[in-house]
Amino acid sequence: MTALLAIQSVTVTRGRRELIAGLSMQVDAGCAMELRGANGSGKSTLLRCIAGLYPDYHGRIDTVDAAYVGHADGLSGLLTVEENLRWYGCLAGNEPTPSRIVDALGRLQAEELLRRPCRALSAGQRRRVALARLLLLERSLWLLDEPLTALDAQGAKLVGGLIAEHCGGGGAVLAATHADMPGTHAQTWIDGSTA
Amino acid sequence: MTALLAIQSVTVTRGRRELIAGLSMQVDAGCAMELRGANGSGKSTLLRCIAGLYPDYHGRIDTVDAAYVGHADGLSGLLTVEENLRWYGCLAGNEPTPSRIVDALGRLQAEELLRRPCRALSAGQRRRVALARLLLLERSLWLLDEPLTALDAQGAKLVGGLIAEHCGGGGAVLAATHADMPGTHAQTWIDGSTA
Amino acid sequence: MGMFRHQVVREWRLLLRARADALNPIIFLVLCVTLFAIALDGNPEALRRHAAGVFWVLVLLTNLLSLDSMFRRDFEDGTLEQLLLLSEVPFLPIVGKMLVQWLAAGALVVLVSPLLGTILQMRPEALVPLALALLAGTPAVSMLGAVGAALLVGVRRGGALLGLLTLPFYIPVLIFGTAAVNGLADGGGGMAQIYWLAAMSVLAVTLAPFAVWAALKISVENG
Amino acid sequence: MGMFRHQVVREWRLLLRARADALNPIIFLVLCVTLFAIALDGNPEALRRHAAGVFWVLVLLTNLLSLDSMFRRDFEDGTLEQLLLLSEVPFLPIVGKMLVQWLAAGALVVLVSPLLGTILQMRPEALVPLALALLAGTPAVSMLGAVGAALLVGVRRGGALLGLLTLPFYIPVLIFGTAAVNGLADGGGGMAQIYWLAAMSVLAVTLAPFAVWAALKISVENG
Amino acid sequence: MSWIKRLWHRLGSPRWFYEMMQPWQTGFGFAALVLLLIGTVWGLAFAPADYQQGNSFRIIYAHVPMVVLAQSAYMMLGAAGLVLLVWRMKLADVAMVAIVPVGATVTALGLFSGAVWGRPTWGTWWEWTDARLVSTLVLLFLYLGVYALREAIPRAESAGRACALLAVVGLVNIPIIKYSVEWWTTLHQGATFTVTKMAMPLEMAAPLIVNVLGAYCLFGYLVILNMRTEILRRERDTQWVGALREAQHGI
Ligand code: HEM
Ligand SMILES: Nc1ncnc2c1ncn2[C@@H]1O[C@H](COP(=O)(O)OP(=O)(O)OP(=O)(O)O)[C@@H](O)[C@H]1O
Ligand SMILES: Nc1ncnc2c1ncn2[C@@H]1O[C@H](COP(=O)(O)OP(=O)(O)OP(=O)(O)O)[C@@H](O)[C@H]1O
Ligand SMILES: [Mg+2]
Ligand SMILES: [Mg+2]
Repeated sequence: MTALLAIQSVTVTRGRRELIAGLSMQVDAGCAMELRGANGSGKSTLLRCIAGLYPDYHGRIDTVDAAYVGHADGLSGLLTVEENLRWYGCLAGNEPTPSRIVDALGRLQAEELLRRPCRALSAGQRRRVALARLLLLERSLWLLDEPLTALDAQGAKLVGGLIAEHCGGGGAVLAATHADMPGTHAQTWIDGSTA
Repeated sequence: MTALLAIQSVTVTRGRRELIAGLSMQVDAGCAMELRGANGSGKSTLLRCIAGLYPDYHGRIDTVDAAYVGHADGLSGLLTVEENLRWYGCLAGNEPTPSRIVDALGRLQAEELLRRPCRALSAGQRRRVALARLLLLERSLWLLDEPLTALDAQGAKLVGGLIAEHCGGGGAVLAATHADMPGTHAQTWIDGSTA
Repeated sequence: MGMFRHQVVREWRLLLRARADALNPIIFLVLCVTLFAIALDGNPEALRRHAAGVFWVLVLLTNLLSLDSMFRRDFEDGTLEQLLLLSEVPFLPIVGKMLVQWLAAGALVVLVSPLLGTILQMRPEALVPLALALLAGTPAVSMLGAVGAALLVGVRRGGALLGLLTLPFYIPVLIFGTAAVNGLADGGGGMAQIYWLAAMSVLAVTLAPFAVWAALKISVENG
Repeated sequence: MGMFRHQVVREWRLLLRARADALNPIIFLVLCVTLFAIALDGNPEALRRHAAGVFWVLVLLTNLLSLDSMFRRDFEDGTLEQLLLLSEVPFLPIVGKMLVQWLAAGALVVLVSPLLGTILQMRPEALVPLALALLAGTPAVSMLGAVGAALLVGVRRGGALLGLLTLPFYIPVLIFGTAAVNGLADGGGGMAQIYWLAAMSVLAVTLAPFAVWAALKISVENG
Repeated sequence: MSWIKRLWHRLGSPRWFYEMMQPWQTGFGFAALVLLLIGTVWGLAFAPADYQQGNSFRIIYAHVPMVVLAQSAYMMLGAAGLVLLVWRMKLADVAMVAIVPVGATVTALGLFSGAVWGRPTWGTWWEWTDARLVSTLVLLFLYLGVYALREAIPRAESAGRACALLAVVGLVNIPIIKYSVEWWTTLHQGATFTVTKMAMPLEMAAPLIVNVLGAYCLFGYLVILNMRTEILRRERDTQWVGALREAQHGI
């Protein structure tokens, strides 16, 4: 088993507050890990540390290049869904064919949205598109921050399927969540209060 | 039983698309109604119609002045939680005392956040503050758009308690949601697909 | 009135909280004036002759900039829709917002205008008329601009469109303002223009809040 | 290179999609020029003498405005953090963005400069030097400004701070630019200044992308 | 007064307007053609040349109709805006959509013709000190503003009301602009050039009057045409437009 993510006694701070103290964890290929903790315990911050978007931590984080879906969806409201996804594919180095884009959206049952400007999507539709992006990026580690937000039951099930499939193919997932997620095998709890 | 909200054969459109066709429903005092439907079916849009923030509908909506919590939290990131809440109280016509603000936050176990700028809150913390605002406004009808978003299990339970209490006191709640909400009695489904 | 006081306090706090925001318009104006002084240097005589006009144009641009972001943040974080829903006395909170905008981009400009006028080589006898004209005219600038800003808040564009919308309304202010300063400094008439500016400001202050409220409603419904 | 092309296409689309956005800088510039023409009326001679300086200042202000919103939307909707994470070839997408900004606020300005120069009563023989100086100088303006914009994108402030930050870098451009136009139009020297402007632009174009990338990283980590 | 009420009620029906305006459109179009032809030929070929300006004065036959129309069109735009804001009549929105491009074009052409005329008579294309010139330019900016605002707002109803608001506020502004600019020029050293009110002999004025009337007819024609097109566009999903399409194209 190769570890796609190994965290060794990591301490994360926000200003002078210590959010996470001495956390160690590991996510192996094939593992879908839930990151759990109360509101404000530092889940989002930890995911950003791993992605390289938040630098205030000590300790060691070994990881591969990951795909990250944060609270913000990263979709330009003025571009259509297709344009957004195509651009992301190009950005990551491989321009997706139109059919690949449609396929990825189809996996989230959102293929009708293809030509809609992202500004005109509902919250759940936007989330689906953001998740469809994962399928175009071909990164083995997925970092997901509350991926089920705004998704309906059917959407949640689809995401569960995607996660299971990604892990089955040797990928790994670390997902911060409050809801019970389909498709995950393990949980890591971050201790913490609301503050 | 007085109806705090009565919708009679309302048809809601977005551009030339018909989202909701001929919906009729009623929310009486004491009733906590879930608004259910697939992603993109028009729940958020309907709530905005009721609140008076979206005008493209036909039919009749009779309602009292409502308090609305949408996808956007309505908190100014540069102001502290206390400043935000105090301002909202004043806006609605009664300046809350500091202790009332603390109480309202306390009901959501967020009183430690009092002096934190809203910009520096986690997603769930921000949601708690937005919900605490409801307690300061004294409106009998609450319109909630996915109120449980980003809340942890304990937060969801607290919200359930608030809703039950509000309805017990003669108020009413209409909440769009995908998760099972504690504290609600009834559901209305909006038919619709993802598109 | 309690509401109004609170609105003003809130806006003022917001302004101070985004620390430099309160000073933004003034800093911008100082920069512009400096750039002009540099670009036109070597010919103080010409600069002097045109200083009033240049100053008024720069005040208008400064206001455009400050107005452009006036409602944006509130729109984006959802505060604006709450404000429309919850406000007990409709126009009042808007008036508070507009007042604070004027304090930062109008009143403050009046205060520093003698200094900036001097940088622009204005004659000493033109400085009081300049302040007077600004005092009479900037409320109209703020109020009219706020209508445009409210119309455009959901539109996600830079200030250019706002400029296009407000320009026709600003031109009378520019003309009266320049004429007033030059007239008074030359010892000729000029008070008439000041009265005109003041009349426009009074008109704008009374009517603009309604237009802004209507415009904000349109923008929020559109978002 | 495919990536670069795509970045440019995306930026260009974004620009056109927010339809007027592409024309925003130009519209703004035209408005400013109009205001100046009105404010400085009655003395075409004086206007003519200063036109080059006025024009350069207005170009700088226009760029400030356009740069200010350059990264903002991408920052707010989370596109920027994705870009930093996903970009296969680091600086390339940024270069695409900067190129498009320059096209809208630099190249387009060069194209319409003869018209605007005429409005500002510039002599016909000054129009070619003006376009030349703008062509040589605006890349430096765009590139330097982009660094400032990248540093300030998370800071949620208006353009004033950006102005304060970039002003020291813009002053040489302003001085060389004005001198070049006036010198060439008078038949004296002026090419030396053009070369200087071009050298600054080349330097800025080579170095700025790195600085912008670093600045964006800082901003996103801060957000 | 019941017929007013009935008319008002009917104006709420786009279909009624579409069908009712068909003959008016034809009538205005025909009248415009005839009047403009007569006025132009008369003015260019038969009216006497000006004793000072020679033949260049003949631009008047294009210039004056256009600048007069430019202002009237804005009045109508503002009026339509007011109707939309107060009574929310959809037809007023359609009218605004129809008037703006025509008004803007006419204003631009008026500016252009004036500038072309200014070159031989005043020796300059443009003069920032002249009240009429500047206020016409501002009028153009008002039109462009209304146009750009509509373009900028995606939701059609919002766009309509926003434009109406702007147009109405602009209406208030027009006298202020005129007054400010006129006063301002008299304050500075006397305006170098002014558009003088020339007392014209009848044989010069008559073709002008004919052309002004023709221009109004052309305006009527274009606005009605635009309105009817816009109605078709907005009602494209309705049955009656479908039937119309079928009748015309057999699809
Ligand atoms: C760009 C330049 C010009 C503009 C914007 C302009 C604008 C106007 C305007 C706004 C009017 C008033 C229409 C009304 O009465 O409501 C007008 C009328 C007139 N203009 Fe011009 N004009 C321009 C150049 C000229 C020139 C060069 C001449 C001739 C020397 C001229 C001759 C006239 C005449 C004869 C009238 C109508 C008579 C009158 O109202 O007294 N215009 N123009
Ligand atoms: N600004 C907009 N312009 C045009 N269409 C929009 C806009 N916002 C939403 N829509 C469309 O309207 C429909 C209803 O959206 P709405 O946000 O009401 O859905 P919802 O039921 O709240 O969905 P979700 O569960 O995803 O939040 C969707 O199909 C969406 O694509
Ligand atoms: N920009 C910020 N500046 C300062 N403190 C912040 C900032 N963002 C978050 N915090 C604080 O850091 C802590 C952790 O925030 P984080 O967003 O990581 O929590 P979380 O576990 O994701 O919570 P949630 O379940 O609510 O999303 C919280 O206490 C929060 O108040
Ligand atoms: Mg979080
Ligand atoms: Mg929704």
